[in-house]
Amino acid sequence: MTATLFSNLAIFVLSLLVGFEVLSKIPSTLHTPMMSGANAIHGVVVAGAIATAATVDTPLGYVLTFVAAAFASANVLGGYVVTDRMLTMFRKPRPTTSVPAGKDVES
Amino acid sequence: MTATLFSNLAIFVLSLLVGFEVLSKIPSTLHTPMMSGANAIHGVVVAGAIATAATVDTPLGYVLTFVAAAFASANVLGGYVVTDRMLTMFRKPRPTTSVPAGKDVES
Amino acid sequence: MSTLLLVVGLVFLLSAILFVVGLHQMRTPSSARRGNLLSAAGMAVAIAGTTVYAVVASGGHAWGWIALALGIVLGGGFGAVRARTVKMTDIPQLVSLFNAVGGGAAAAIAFTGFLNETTSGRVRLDSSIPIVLDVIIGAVSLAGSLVAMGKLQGVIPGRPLQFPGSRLVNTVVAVVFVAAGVLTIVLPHSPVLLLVVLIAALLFGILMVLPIGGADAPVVVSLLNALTGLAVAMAGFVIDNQAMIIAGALVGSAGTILTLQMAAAMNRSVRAIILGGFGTGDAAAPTAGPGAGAENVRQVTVDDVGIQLAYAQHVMIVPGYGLASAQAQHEVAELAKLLTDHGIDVKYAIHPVAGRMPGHMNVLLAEVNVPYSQLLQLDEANAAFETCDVALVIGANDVTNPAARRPGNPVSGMPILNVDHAKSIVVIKRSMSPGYAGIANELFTDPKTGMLFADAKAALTGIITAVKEYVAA
Amino acid sequence: MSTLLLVVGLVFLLSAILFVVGLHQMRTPSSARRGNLLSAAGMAVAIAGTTVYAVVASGGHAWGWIALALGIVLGGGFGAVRARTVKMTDIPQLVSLFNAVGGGAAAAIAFTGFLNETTSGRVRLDSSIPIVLDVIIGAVSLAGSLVAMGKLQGVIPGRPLQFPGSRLVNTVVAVVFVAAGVLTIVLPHSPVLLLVVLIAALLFGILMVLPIGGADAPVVVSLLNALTGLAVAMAGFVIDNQAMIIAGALVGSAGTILTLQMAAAMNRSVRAIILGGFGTGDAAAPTAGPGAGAENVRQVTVDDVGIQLAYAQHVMIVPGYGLASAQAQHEVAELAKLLTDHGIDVKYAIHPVAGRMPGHMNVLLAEVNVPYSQLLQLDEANAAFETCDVALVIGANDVTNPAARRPGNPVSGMPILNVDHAKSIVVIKRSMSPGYAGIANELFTDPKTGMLFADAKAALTGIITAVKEYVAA
Ligand SMILES: NC(=O)c1ccc[n+]([C@@H]2O[C@H](COP(=O)([O-])OP(=O)(O)OC[C@H]3O[C@@H](n4cnc5c(N)ncnc54)[C@H](OP(=O)(O)O)[C@@H]3O)[C@@H](O)[C@H]2O)c1
Ligand SMILES: NC(=O)c1ccc[n+]([C@@H]2O[C@H](COP(=O)([O-])OP(=O)(O)OC[C@H]3O[C@@H](n4cnc5c(N)ncnc54)[C@H](OP(=O)(O)O)[C@@H]3O)[C@@H](O)[C@H]2O)c1
Repeated sequence: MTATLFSNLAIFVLSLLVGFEVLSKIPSTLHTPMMSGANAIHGVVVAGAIATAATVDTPLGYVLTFVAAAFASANVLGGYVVTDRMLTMFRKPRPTTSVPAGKDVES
Repeated sequence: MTATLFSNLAIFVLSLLVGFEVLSKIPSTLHTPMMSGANAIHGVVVAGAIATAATVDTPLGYVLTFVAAAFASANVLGGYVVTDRMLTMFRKPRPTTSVPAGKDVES
Repeated sequence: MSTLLLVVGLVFLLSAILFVVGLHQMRTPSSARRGNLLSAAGMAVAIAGTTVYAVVASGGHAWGWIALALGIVLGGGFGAVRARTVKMTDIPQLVSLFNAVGGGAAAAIAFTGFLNETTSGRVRLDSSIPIVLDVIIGAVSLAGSLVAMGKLQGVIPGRPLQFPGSRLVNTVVAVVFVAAGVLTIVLPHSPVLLLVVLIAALLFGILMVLPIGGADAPVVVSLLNALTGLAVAMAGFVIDNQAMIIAGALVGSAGTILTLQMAAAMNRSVRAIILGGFGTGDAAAPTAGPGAGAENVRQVTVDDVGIQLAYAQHVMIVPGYGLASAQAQHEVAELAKLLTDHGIDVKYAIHPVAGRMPGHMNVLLAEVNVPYSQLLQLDEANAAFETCDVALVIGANDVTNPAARRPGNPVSGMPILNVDHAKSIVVIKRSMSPGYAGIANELFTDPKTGMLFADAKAALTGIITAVKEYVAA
Repeated sequence: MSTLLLVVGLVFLLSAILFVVGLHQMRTPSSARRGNLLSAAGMAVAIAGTTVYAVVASGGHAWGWIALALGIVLGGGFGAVRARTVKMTDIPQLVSLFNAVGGGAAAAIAFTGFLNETTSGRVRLDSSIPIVLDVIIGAVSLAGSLVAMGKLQGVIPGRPLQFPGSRLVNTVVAVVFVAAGVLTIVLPHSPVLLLVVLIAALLFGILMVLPIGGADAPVVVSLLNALTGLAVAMAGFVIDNQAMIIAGALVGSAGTILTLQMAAAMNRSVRAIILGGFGTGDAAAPTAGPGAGAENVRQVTVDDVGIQLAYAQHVMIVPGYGLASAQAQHEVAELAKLLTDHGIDVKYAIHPVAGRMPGHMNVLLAEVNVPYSQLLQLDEANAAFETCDVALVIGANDVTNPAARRPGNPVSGMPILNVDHAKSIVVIKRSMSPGYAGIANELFTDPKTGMLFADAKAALTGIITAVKEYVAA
């Protein structure tokens, strides 16, 4: 028991450290996509829903499993999709479009 | 057995990840002190020498323990001392100077 | 079996690597999208591993699997559809909603885990403690995120909602869930107690976010996002799933860092936001910039400016005396060329009295062969500011001071460059100290304005390096 | 007992946190020292935890503890004393030595662990595999670091040492240790085989570093440093010590990142370095005395230089290895202060690989309290040379050599300081003899350049006196 507990604690602490280090100095432009991306990652809670599904055997258990599954899937699927959508905005504008616009303005 | 093995592997992998993230974008000024500081950290091998000391019971074992202990202690003690000595060279810049520029440019 | 455990464990480590590399790549716009996809791949791996293990190891009842499938279809469908159809401007609300349900799921899992406990005696600490923590954090995150969403959406009024004695109520609620939580841990197995914890925590989440102003909502959502991460990690402890522990902890800490950075970028302190929420009176944000009047100044780094420029379409450079005294004309030209080479439209806004002699700026820029076509005089320039993405003010001050439009001050009536009409503004100067006219410039405290406190030359060199980084990719 | 195990484990996690926070703080000069102390604290914690566990759990024989104590006293004493007394410029050698012994210790531990195996049959894979990896990596790191140290110290010639068929020999040696390693793992317990692995690995380490040029030695040391980290992590697997696994892995990956950054700063690719050294063509024998190649050299006196400086507006000081070896940093600072006090703008152009270790010049100048703001890194400096009246080159050579812009010579492709863009140039060195890369420098024969042949310290003292006269007048 203590072995598993330690193992999990070590994994927890080290992952916290990775998290602290991985997000240093993000340009403010990316703050929102970043938040959304992180939000998608904790959608991993769907794994918990799956594991739970295998353990329940009461009506209440089934209901809770359903709730957990529905919530978690919304989080994970929606999270990744919306993040991806936001990030598609970071394509560089093609010069062909931008330059004429500039001309219009000055003339 | 597999439990311990997995636990250690997980710790190993996550520590690798922390290491990769923790040293991003270091001003070249700090390269040598950094190398020296990291060098001191693997002086933790002295812990191995200690653990070994408790397990040996043959002349050869004693010799190897001695070697391990001597090497490891030189690494850990010398490593930290020399790093500290190098770093005493870095004093806080006075705020009056246009340090923000310096900072921005370096980072 | 135990080898299966090892294999699944290794699969989880693989997913961990994918998550981290993904997050790492999301730090740069050019690779951000790929990073998100990598993290999605990590998610797929983690889910696959869990599924295999769950099926092989425990099996379970048909109804459990049906409930799961139903939930996944409905929840996943809803999430995916909303994510595709939401208006760009409504994205924060949606993220907040996804965060809420994430916390809810974590709480539900912990609760189920507690119900599954067969013992009639005290539940083992190494499962009861994470269960209680999970329920508390998850519930706070669920309720809080929903309120924040309401504020962002405008359903709930954005202004801080206080009621007399709210402080007291908060404390009571907090005491309740802490006490109930402790009892749940120490007393014999009792779902009712855990239910009390759940309800109290939900209440607390609502009361926590209600008094927070809508402007601060994004920061709060980010904070609750980090909390959900921790809740998920706790859930991982409950069902001994390492993928959840890793990913949850990652989000927990990364989300915290992100929250701090967001708050800093808005020049607010997280403490002030939350405590302000708790009715201790909204603390004035900490002073950001050097020198006087720096209270509500937003500082930026060369990286921020670099990225802003690299992704702009129309950039206006506003040179002033500072550019001359820093002798940074070469750097300016180099930056302009760099941007133009990457298809960005760059123009200079030349104020007749910028600098210290008439035509000072023209002379300076001619010296480094800036083509005349790029130099806009006052009127052209003011027209161009209307469609300008980034106005880069370099060592100019008085000639940009909106105070000139008002009577009764040293620059009153001086025709100025309408820099404040640009979409966003960056000002490079060494401090908040005033220019020739010796008066403060409200442009510097404009929310659209980012101040880069540095010598013009050094700053430009840094910006050039930064821009190269971003356009290179 | 198992609770003791848990407690020790938590202690190790604490040390892990201290290591990481320490490394994090070491990234910024202002907090670097504190960071190193934090990491030292982590080390203390890890050692304490291990000791307690070793004593309580295993006990061991008196002789083992005596051997340990003896080793700690002797090794630790040696390390501490050398660390205190070493000359600043010899630090890279010392770090290399410490790295070597670290690798050696890891290998010794693995070897002991293998000897301790009581089985006569095949050793369990989860201990035999890390043992073999540890011995290989540790031995390579030990031997390689010693050779690198020799090169930095000058005991072993710095130029790439190749001998016909070296490639073949390398391959053979590699095959030997791989084969022996595999056999050690699959065959019944046999220390002799492991000894073969050890010896072959040592040989490989030597052969790997010998052909690498001395200029690349720092990068190689950093790489071997990362390797030692991995060896230590492996040792951690062997004796199931998590502190060693964590710290070792940390150094393994962090050291790798650091190596890549160092190589980039010297404009070398790690691959290129390992596959063959700096300046593949051998260095021309240094020519002694001002005579050689001095035909079209314009020599100047301290007075000439003094007057030039006294009437300049922007002065750039370009320090190099010569300044370090002349120990003239105090004189430089004094001269700079003298000029600044008289309204002359003085900056230092810092090349990342000027001197003999990365950051050598920063260390040197920090020693005499030169404010950071005056130290320009490569890009800033090159921008500044465009408007610089006098560039004062003090004991720098390769880092200013325009030949680097042309292919086909030892410095080709190295980013250099554009000293030749300054309006006028003064070079202080004792002769026309070449620098580290062993090639002539056309900057010295540039008509804009005046050569002041003298020891840097003496020359600067003279210049200071001269400047005082002219600014006084
Ligand atoms: N053009 C003419 O014929 C003429 C003649 C006489 C007077 N004037 C007056 O001069 C002013 C010109 O307006 P302006 O906006 O061009 O200049 P300004 O208002 O005088 O402001 C110049 C700004 O540049 C900053 N600066 C100075 N050195 C710098 C450096 N090295 N790096 C970065 N920033 C630096 C200063 O702020 P920090 O100190 O914080 O860096 C200062 O606020 C007007 O008031 C005009 O009436 C013009
Ligand atoms: N920084 C690193 O990490 C590192 C590590 C290893 C190698 N390197 C290499 O070292 C070189 C560094 O370039 P560098 O320009 O700094 O140094 P350099 O190219 O080695 O030239 C140093 C010059 O200083 C002169 N000098 C020596 N002692 C002097 C004294 N007492 N007074 C005045 N002058 C003296 C020498 O000329 P005289 O003999 O005529 O006086 C020599 O030409 C580069 O090639 C770099 O790749 C760097």
